[in-house]
Amino acid sequence: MKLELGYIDIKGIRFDDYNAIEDGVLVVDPDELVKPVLEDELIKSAHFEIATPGESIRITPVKDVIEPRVKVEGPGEIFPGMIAKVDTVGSGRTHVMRGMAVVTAGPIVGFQEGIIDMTGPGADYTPFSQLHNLVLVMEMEDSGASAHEYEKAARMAGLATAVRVGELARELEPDEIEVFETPTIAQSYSDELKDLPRVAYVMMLQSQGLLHDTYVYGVDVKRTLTTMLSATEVMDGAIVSGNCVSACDKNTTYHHLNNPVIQDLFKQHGKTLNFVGTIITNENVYLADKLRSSDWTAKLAGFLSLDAAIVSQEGFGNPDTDLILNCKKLEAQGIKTVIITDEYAGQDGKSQSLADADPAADAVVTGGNANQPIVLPPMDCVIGTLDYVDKIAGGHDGSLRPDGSIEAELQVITGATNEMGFNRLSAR
Amino acid sequence: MVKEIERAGLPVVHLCTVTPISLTVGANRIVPTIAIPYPLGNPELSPEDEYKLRKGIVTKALEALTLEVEDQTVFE
Amino acid sequence: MSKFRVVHYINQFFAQIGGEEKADIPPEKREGAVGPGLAFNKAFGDEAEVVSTIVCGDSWFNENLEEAKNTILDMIREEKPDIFIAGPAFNAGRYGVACGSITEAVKTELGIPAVTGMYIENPGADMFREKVYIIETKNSAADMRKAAPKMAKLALKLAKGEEVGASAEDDYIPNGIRKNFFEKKRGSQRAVDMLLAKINGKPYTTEYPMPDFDRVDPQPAIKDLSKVTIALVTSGGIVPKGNPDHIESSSATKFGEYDITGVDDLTADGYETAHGGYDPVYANEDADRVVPVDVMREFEREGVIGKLHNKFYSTTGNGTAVASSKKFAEEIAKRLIADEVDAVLLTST
Amino acid sequence: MSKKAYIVVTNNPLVKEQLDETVGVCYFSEDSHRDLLERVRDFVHKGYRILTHPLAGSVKPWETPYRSVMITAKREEKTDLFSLEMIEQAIFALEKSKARPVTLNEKVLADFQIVDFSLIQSALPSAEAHGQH
Repeated sequence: MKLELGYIDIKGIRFDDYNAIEDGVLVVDPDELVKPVLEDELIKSAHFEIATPGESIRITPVKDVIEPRVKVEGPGEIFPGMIAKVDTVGSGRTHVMRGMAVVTAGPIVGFQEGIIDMTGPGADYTPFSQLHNLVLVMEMEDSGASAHEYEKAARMAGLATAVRVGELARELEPDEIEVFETPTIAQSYSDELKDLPRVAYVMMLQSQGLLHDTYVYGVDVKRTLTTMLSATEVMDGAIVSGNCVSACDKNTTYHHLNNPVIQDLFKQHGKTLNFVGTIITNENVYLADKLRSSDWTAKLAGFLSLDAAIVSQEGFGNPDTDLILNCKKLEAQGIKTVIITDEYAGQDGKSQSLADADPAADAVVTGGNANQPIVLPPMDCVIGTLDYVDKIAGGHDGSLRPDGSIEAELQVITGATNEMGFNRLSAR
Repeated sequence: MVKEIERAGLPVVHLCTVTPISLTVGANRIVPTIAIPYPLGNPELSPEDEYKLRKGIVTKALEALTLEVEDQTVFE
Repeated sequence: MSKFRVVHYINQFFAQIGGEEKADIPPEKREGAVGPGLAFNKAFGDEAEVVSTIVCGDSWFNENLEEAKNTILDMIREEKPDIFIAGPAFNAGRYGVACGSITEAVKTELGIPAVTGMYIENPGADMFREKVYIIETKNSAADMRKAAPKMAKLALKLAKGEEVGASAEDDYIPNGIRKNFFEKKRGSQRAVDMLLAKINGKPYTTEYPMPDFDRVDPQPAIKDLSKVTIALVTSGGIVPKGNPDHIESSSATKFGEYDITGVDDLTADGYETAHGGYDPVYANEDADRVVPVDVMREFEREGVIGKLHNKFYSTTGNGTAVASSKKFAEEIAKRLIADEVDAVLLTST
Repeated sequence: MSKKAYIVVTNNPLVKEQLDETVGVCYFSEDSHRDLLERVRDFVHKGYRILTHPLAGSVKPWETPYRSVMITAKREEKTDLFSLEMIEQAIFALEKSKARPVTLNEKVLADFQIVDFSLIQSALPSAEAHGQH
């Protein structure tokens, strides 16, 4: 499959009474944009705010981060099976509003988490401090609906908003165009590619239940077997996050759209390696599912006649088991494997970092120790609410000090220890 | 623990229920036992039978001490 | 600002006194920098200066460990240094152990910032990496030019009270404490680089080494059981009733040594388990289910074994979390050997 | 109690309320998160196998008081090593972080119950499909 990404650089966002992109500045009419969000009867109130890099702003609790994109050529639309109808995406041309994101904020449950600081020490740890953020703040109706329904309402509101914003880029001339082409099996044996080592990317997706779900073409991943897709499908929103827990190492929808492993494998494709495929597998609660899914990972890797693979993880704790199982079974077939994870080594860095281990995992990239303590100074402006800071992962009673500063662990920060290798943070 | 004592120069027999763990911790002479909460007993047996069971396992462990091993060995 | 005062420790070889034939010289102190000290003075620039150098033969140090440490500590104390550096020892084993020992002693007993350096495979590296900062060097003295600035940089950081970075940043041998830092490339790029190295059989370093699974060679068999003393050791937490030593219920920080002279049977009245890692009912009913004193006494009476050692040792360690027990296992082994025990039955729950 | 091949060990009242009629539930209302894991470990020692990961979910174990673990209904002769390692690692993981919210209001507790219930619920279709375990 061949996909062209046309990047429209966004250098700022401002509110007005019309919608447009003018000289790289996104202009939106917040009242108009919020209307469809409010049509969902579960959403009591919603409004937009703007957060610019360097401003003294704290966004919390963050649910998802989404990059606006629009399909201008080729089958399907962005977020198939979720916002658009089901249709195979990943070919043709897609416009990307680079440098900005739609961020959804607001509580779904009482222990909601996720902080994005736009300046200060916390900003160094989240990639989203570098983006112009259009923040959709939502409050849920106290209607007795289930947490599942609230999560879905918030998820869909964010995705729909991103799609509406993305539409504004349809007719624009991109600042830069990048082309990605994935080979078929036959093409992967072409003269240019056949002598290069065959490499695949194994992407593990969180799939355990409420606030821990991922959707592929609208399908809840926990009910699927390990499967394959084209890396370009991911760029068109085939994978969507329904994940609200573990701010530091959940993969937001933004991470999926801009999957760094896929980007970096493409850079080497045809040069030092032959990027032959992307395998997606789940992280279920039920142990037999874990065994089966990792068996299938190894089996598909075998079908692809791989020489090597990179495995990325999502989340904390039991996915360590999936990660080690995947790695062990790939290595057992002689497939050279590198895994990407993060660590929970305690505040003092002395605890064992992972919940599982195996000598086969001899090539590990780490996104850092999520337990590292951090003090986030007060910000002039809070988008969302600080009500949940004492209750979020890595916070504790008294985390929120009277002056508005927060004493917590790195795990509170959205995307801080990402396990796709999105960041430069590491640990030794 | 087994490893450090053996490293210091004493032969060690590790009596343990979950032998794969014993293998990972590096024991060289391993004798499997009954259950984690009662490795050398079985509360469901009469005191006499339980003692006999224990004696059997300890005998096996002592025998293991008298046998040369080159590698990690489980004396089933 | 005045310069930091540095004391430097080196062996007879680097002091150019001689090689192995001079390894037995006792410690002596010389004014100013000697040998590699010059490289350090250069690396310290105008921030610090080697004010004196202590030279000691490697054999003398290792054969007179306590005396050597005390004598050298006294020499260092007199100089009132702000910084202590030892070596680097590169791949010299006894020199590495000496550097590690004296660096640790200076750090803990004098409270002075102290740094040493050595090759990763130097036995001193494994012994002291978790206790002191050891700059990683190559395996030969040719690396001095690169090693000295690294050691000087870290020593200055410590002297100024600045925060030490992760091992990869400040070039010390990983000390078991995970520390965050920002790499030059993002994680996915590092993963691709590592994968290419792995595919092509080139060296690469994992960012998180798995807990290590090393092995010990088996000890030879016992020829004649009837002539030997056998000790019982357990990680099942069996203790005299009331747990007099307060052994913790899991990941114990200590072990118990219990005299069983004249004890034929571990009864419910006298013994119990401190172990929190399993259902304690059965061990409390009859501790012989964990530590088989009753059976061993019978074998002793019958002459099957020479003797049951009159002490048993107990601690609590959960099956998989064994790392912490290493230290006291070494101590138990030391005592058993001192008591002329010949073999051990170790029971785990 | 049902005749299913699995049972759920829990300290979560919502799990008891929701599953008790269809699934065997061993409910321990007084257990802390750690107590519950230790209880599961005792089951493992006695020969029951764990069917769901005891660290289910990314809600950190040091935050939520609730935990539900599915185990086999039938006891086997031998201790299952896979289960044992998993439960010990889970207990170990509990101690990693000092971050520990102590004031949990009713709303937060209810939400923690819902998430824990949802996690165990996600295992039910697999457990049902599996049959005899």
